[in-house]
Amino acid sequence: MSLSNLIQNWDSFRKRRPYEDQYKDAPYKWAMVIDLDSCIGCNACTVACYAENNLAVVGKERFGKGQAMHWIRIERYWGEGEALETEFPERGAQYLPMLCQQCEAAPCEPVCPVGATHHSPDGLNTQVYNRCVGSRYCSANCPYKVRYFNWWNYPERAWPNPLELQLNPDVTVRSKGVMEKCTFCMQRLRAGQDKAKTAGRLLADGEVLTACAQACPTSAITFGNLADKNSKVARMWKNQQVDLAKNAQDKSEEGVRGYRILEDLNTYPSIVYLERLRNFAA
Amino acid sequence: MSTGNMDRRDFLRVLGISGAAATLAGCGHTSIESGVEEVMSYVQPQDFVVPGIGVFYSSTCTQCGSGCGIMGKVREGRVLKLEGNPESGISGGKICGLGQAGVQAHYNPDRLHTPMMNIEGGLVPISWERANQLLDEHFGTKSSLQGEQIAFLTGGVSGHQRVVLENFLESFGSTQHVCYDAISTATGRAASKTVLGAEQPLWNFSKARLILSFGSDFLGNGVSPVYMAREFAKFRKAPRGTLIQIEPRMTLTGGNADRWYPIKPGTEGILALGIAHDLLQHPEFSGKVPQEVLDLVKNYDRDAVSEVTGIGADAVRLIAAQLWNNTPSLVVAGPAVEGHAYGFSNAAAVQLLNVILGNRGNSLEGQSEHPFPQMTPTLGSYRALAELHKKMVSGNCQALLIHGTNPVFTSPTHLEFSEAMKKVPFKVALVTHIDETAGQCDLVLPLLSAMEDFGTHIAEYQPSGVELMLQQPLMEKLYPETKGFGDILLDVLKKRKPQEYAVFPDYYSYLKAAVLKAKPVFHSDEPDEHFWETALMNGVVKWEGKPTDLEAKMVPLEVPEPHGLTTDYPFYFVPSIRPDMRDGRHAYLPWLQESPETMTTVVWDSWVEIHPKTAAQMQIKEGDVLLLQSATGSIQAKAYIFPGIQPDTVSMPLGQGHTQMGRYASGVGANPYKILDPIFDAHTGELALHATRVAIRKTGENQKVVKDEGPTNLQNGQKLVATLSADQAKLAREI
Amino acid sequence: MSHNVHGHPQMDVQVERKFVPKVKDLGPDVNWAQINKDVLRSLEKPRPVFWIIFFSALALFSFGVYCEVYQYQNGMGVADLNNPQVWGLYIATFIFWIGMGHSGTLLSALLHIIHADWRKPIYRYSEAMTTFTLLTAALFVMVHMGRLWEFYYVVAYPNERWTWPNFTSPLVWDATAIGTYLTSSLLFLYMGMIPDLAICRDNAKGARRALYKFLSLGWQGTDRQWGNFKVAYMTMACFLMPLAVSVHSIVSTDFAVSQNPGWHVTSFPPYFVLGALYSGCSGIITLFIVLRYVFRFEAYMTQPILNKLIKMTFAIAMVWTYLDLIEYATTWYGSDEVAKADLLYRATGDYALQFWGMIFCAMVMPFTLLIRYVRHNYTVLLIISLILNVGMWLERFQIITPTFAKSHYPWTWTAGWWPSWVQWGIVAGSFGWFTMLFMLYCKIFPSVSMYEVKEMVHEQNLEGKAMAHANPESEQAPVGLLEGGQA
Amino acid sequence: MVGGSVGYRQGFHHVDEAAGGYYGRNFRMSHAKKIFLWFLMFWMGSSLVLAEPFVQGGPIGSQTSDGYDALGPVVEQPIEFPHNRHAGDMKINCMYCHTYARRSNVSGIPRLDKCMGCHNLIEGVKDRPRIKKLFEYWENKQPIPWKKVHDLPDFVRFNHERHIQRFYFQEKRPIRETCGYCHGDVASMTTARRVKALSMGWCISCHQKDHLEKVGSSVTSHGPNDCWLCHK
Amino acid sequence: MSKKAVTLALYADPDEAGNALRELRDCSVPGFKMDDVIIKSPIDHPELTELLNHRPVYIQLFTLLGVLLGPTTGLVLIASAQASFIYQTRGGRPIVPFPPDMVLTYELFILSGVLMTVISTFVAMKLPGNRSPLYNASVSEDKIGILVKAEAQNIPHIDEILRRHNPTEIKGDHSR
Repeated sequence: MSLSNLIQNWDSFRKRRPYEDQYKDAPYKWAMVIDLDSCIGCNACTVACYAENNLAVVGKERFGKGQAMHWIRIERYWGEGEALETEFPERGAQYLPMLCQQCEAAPCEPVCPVGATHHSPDGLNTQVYNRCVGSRYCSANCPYKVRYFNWWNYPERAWPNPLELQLNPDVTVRSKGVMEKCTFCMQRLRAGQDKAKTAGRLLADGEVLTACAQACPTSAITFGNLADKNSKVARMWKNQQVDLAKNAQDKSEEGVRGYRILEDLNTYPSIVYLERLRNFAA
Repeated sequence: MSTGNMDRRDFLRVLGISGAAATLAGCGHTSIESGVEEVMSYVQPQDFVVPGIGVFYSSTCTQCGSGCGIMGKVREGRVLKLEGNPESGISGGKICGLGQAGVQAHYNPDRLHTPMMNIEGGLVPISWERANQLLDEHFGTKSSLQGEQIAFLTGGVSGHQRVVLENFLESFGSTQHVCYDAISTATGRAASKTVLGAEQPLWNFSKARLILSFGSDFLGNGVSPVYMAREFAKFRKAPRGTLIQIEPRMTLTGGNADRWYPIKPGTEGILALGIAHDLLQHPEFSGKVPQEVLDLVKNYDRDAVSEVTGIGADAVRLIAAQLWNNTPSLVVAGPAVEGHAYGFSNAAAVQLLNVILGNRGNSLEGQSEHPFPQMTPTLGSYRALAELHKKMVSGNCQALLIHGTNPVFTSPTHLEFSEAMKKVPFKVALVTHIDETAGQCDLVLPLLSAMEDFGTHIAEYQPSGVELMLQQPLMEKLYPETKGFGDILLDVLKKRKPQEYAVFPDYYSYLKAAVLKAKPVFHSDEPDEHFWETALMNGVVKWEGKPTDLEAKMVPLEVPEPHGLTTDYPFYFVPSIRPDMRDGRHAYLPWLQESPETMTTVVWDSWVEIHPKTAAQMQIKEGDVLLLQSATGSIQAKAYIFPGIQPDTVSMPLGQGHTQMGRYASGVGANPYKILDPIFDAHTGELALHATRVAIRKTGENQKVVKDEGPTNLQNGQKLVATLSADQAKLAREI
Repeated sequence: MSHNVHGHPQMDVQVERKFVPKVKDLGPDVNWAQINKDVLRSLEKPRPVFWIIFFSALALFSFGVYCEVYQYQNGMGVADLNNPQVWGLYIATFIFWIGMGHSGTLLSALLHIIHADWRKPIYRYSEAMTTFTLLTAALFVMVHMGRLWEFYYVVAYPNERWTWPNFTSPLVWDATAIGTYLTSSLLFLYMGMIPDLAICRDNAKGARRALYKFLSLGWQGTDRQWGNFKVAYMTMACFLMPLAVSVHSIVSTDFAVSQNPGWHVTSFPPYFVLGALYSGCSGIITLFIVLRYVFRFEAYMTQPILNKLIKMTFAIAMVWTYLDLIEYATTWYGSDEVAKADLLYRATGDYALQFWGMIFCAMVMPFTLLIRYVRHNYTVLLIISLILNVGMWLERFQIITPTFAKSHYPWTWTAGWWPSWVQWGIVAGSFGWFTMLFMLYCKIFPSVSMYEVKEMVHEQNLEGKAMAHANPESEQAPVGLLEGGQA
Repeated sequence: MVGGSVGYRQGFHHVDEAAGGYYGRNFRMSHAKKIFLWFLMFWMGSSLVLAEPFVQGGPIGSQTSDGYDALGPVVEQPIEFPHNRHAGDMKINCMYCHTYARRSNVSGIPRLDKCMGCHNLIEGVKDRPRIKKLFEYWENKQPIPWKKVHDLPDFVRFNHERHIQRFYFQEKRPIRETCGYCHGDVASMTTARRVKALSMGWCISCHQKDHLEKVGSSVTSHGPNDCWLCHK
Repeated sequence: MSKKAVTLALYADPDEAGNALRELRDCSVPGFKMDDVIIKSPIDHPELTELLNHRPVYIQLFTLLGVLLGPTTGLVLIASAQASFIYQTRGGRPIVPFPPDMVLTYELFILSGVLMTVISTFVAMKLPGNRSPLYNASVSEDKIGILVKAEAQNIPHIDEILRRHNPTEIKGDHSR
């Protein structure tokens, strides 16, 4: 059966992703836009993610060892170069919410020995916890370092009774030795897609949001379906002249501020960031 | 209790359905054997309850006083997550990190679950019968307490809790509802009242073209952070407004400023007058400004101001020019301005700019009238605590009830509050977990958490009209021995005033009756039950109101220079307020402890922020344990090199250093309240939080600073956060 | 298909040896019975010092096992690994051990193919070394795994879950390559040992005899057995050589296919292969000296052989040095700023000591091999060979740690990351494990190939005879024979 | 056999067979047989791996690899619910009681008042011990602590709704077939027992089958096979 | 024609053994063929083996078989496993990518080659368990043994030929 499958679908098996219009006929391709000018660095998204996705609180000692488990982290930079140019950060801090970029050509995917991480039909970079053997190759190969490994057996001690009652039953509690990462709140997407499918329709724009996008007080995070050309996210991508299947964008318009981080590594991320703005006259 | 409520309670019961209770098993080896896990179903649930599907219940966030409407996702009887309630005009469907952590306050493993009594210096669990007996002894009909002998010390309370509380006091003939807030805004409110005619005017970000903020962290921990953040995001859309922030230590808001200026602490008022001086040069003002004001402003020319404040003369000119060119603007003042010996004058001088610039009626308006003055939030102040303290010391206070505040932790050393507490014969704490203050009480009563109790709330900052926020249980109570705040007071009231209160079996029915009584105010002609159900469903009842006019006037106020630095104490000490920790009441929430403080990314700790230049001069490296010595006392914390601070200033976050607040708070960091000098605002008598001067000594020890940031906080040429000049962006064209 | 592919055309030898009296690898007239006796002596009851060393190694290994059990139970966190530093010493030491193995193959297969007969007395133990280092390396794959108990997910077999491993992952290539290598070199070692096992069988008693009897499979040394054996052995050697090259190339792809600065280098495969040969050769020198001393193998492990070994090591060291330097050069003159920064960081950052240590131990130290004194003083040589290997271990540490410490993403850089005692314990335990295995091996199996030494003697005799026939004077001039050794 | 096909050295055989044992043991097994034995051992070893003794889901026998015919253990339930009476004899639709199956991930245990809705009216059986127990729970307003029979690991999501909607409502298959595909013929049991493996391969074996895309169409496709469909 | 008797002569010198073989080759014992002679030696003596009739070695044929079949079936298996894998990892690559598959195929090429070589060698060498009645431990040490099978009545004749070349010992099993 597998051989006939191989022969029948040879063309599609040899197709290299991403390619132009690959999601043209697909119902969903999840993507995000994060407006860095709106992001105020308030950490609401971070805590929301802890609440939604059963992230373990690791405590001071382990945080200090670099074993924190935040799927989305707010990075705060003081400058773009290698030194702060002025004595004071005159233009404020530079906040960057960094989460899994759900790359179309994710460097983490091909290196996993067991295929615990792979690309889902709706364009997500998945992580199947129970398949993971913990080689940590994906994390080694992730240029954004947004994969988090369970160095300890958190189910044992991160949720002393009754804290465990808060755990989201739709999300697995990861035990020691597996890699975990942002899933774009896959449990919400799945529930929404199931509902929509039963109703015989596609998800409407904004019907399902990730926890971070839902919480964000400034609405800096826009989440949606890129395959739907009319969704807000798709229009924003187009408006910002970012094309999913390109690793160098042609920016013909002035003042377009969308970009993808470390695009030159050919990762084709699904998150577009909008440049931070500053009134330099002030 | 109605039958409807009975169903509801049944639904809120925690069920062990579909692995809910066994979620902890994780992705390792979980049991899939038949007959190991239990699966249950409700006895008589409401029809919309479907196992496996979350139902959202509206409620109100009580983590801070902003009164955000929230929704709790409830499944199998457990509240899982909080979201913003779109019905609420304040939260608008959004929520902050602090609010999210509300579920952890509810499920906290260190929750108090039985009444406790102080026996021979230690708290021991007792039964409710014993607790009631004690309450009866002191507050029952036979109680000899009356009048001012009994005091109720709270943090901010509003809504019907406040009404019940004051009725409770009133039944003794007492008016001693003392409201204490360690991060008091009383000075600023007083200044605002004096100059603008309103303690808390409405800030119309949408109308402002420029915001000039003097140390106001309205995005992080102001009067209504979520609402402000939402408004600020709109402010940043086309046409994009500009934010200029002037403060000694960069706050979250400062981090978002288009231009950030470090200023010597306490000289903000002088800078404001300097800007006013510049502004009043414009011919448009001739003849329109009172002579006193002109006289006052006269001395504050750019160079003089520059020398005192440390802000360059050019910058003063530039700020003034920006204000002039971008009208309407909005000038706001924050704790950094108020916390000085002349904080009132400082703040008033800053508000004066609003008057000069004519922001009144544009970006500044008055909040609408209030239909329920008895339910407005009580706003804490330090002076109230100091006065109570006087009574306690003098022995006039015979019984003290404490709720929602932790003065033993947050009051400065010189007040010696815990000594004073020993003079009060009967102290009752109504808490959800034992903190430092409750630890010193004679009776500690376990309260229901905010996710288990009914209540109503009214926020201090009402963006439009007035919203009566409803709080309702999202799940059945975790601990059978806990009791609602309203219920406890109502029980006492029922004994003291049976004719008025006996009709209410519990606080829920009292609340329902009270809200229904207010139905005419909301111009509703719906049937009672329907009105009530709708109110609960929406979580909010809105009273339409219009913004009022402000009576602003140009009040000339002398702004003296703050007392300078001495060789003994060569640094300004600025305690910073973390958006998630506030005065320390949230330190027991692990999510917040683990959430990196935005500016420094430090977690689970206290630290001393020092400017790199100063640090280099003193040869201080990150992690050096420093001894901060003020005239009052000393504490130790690790150094953190921080460029966003005025070089003569050191800063330390408030909220850590708990000794008795459960496993997540105890022993973390140090408590800066304990080194604050006894300096008070001359006008309001508030403790001046930012007026302490300190000396720094290296202890020779170096410890790792636990933070998210790596060895670099620069982008090293990678395009991570790119910055574009605002005039190049085409925001209007964006989606 | 000729069955005597290995045969020496005698006439060529005659011509060549006529005017160049060459130093012989073995002394003249080594008695065949003596060979058996000498080698079998090494299998006799060990001296007490053997047990002391053996139990020390066992203790070290037990400590490693303790660390691993501790890690297994508590999670990988006890190793102080963290988000960017996900691999630590485990992978570094894994490459080290894999690399160590390669020279055994070089000596036994490559030199066999090119009929370099001097390999014969020393290839057996080097091949054993290969096998044991591979076993040790395989342990590290396990130790490194976060969920060791699910290791079978990596194995490709039709299963109930309908899953397969991900064949695009270099780790799967690794597993396949190492599996192939381990199987092949184990078979190669075993095949080459069968005639010797028969010798052991013929000379042993009791349980040992049963063991040898079982293992020698009834070898009798018949002409057909020899004929097939020689062909098969040569065929396997031909497979093993490219296999060894592929194995370490594949290990290098673990790094080279990734995006990380300092790894994304085209020259990685040859660089790794040479590095592997390098550390293996110095490992062989170490064991050469130890075995020679312990088992008094002076007659077989002679100075001329050692000289050749040292020359080979030096040559490999130089090629490796060259490859290392061009790796730096391509980075330095390339346009990858991140990789350049990473290179600078290696040389000047937190791990500069290790970097310069590597440069000193692995690039500078080989030059001491040019000194005649060093080549002839076994104590000094032993120390130097160990230093070379320390250098090569540092090289592996250098590849892993600084790259993680300073990769593309500045926010997650680490400063001064250092492995915990658990990692060091397991690394130390692996040395104990290897030592233990090797010591056991030496006491159970002949560590010098008896039949091949006999062949060597036989061929030398043939040559001698031929030479004596053609050029009688040269008989008296075995210059430098057995210097520093036998007498 | 390999030995036979190689047989190019007949000459030697005789000597060897004649040899007896040099070591004094008569080792007479033929060469071919030995090789066969090796293969047998190899095959046994690999089939041991195939049998997956390590895999979660208990020892072999508690589930079969093809998912059929292994009636799971009897589970002690608080009330020995007679499915055979309700679904079998009275032919009540499964979803009359398991009403959540069509709108939620979980099929759910019927709420207690559902039971009472009927049993309050059925006077004839009120004195039966099982019904008495039921009334006891009802009077105490206690939920019945049923034991889970068809338990999936916590990292697996199974959506009843989608399967019921698809096969019952769209394809109009009989309810006993739809539910019984996974749960077995519950109508013939008293308390439910696990019949099918409910293992990953078993799930996939169905998702790999060609299903009609829409009712009445001839286009077929297999079920979705995204990992995150079931793994959470 | 069954040859039941065997005799074994041990030589210390390969040259003498060679001479013995030569004489055996040239002798005219009825029914005796060079095929009946087996040399047992501690090392391979190609110069002696040459004196026997050509005894072909077929191992490399099997090796060839292995290197042809192994990688092809391996590649097909890998590709079809990738194609019918429930989850198909992509990461920007095709589902059936050649470079990784080539790496694996290469390893399978070597593995199957080695395994086929080893298996065929053991078959060819009749190992394990190829035991002969006349074996002397000294052939694993330094002697060369010449083992001759012959009909019992011819044994003395052969022994005589063998004895002519200074064997250290001759032993025979004439019983059967």
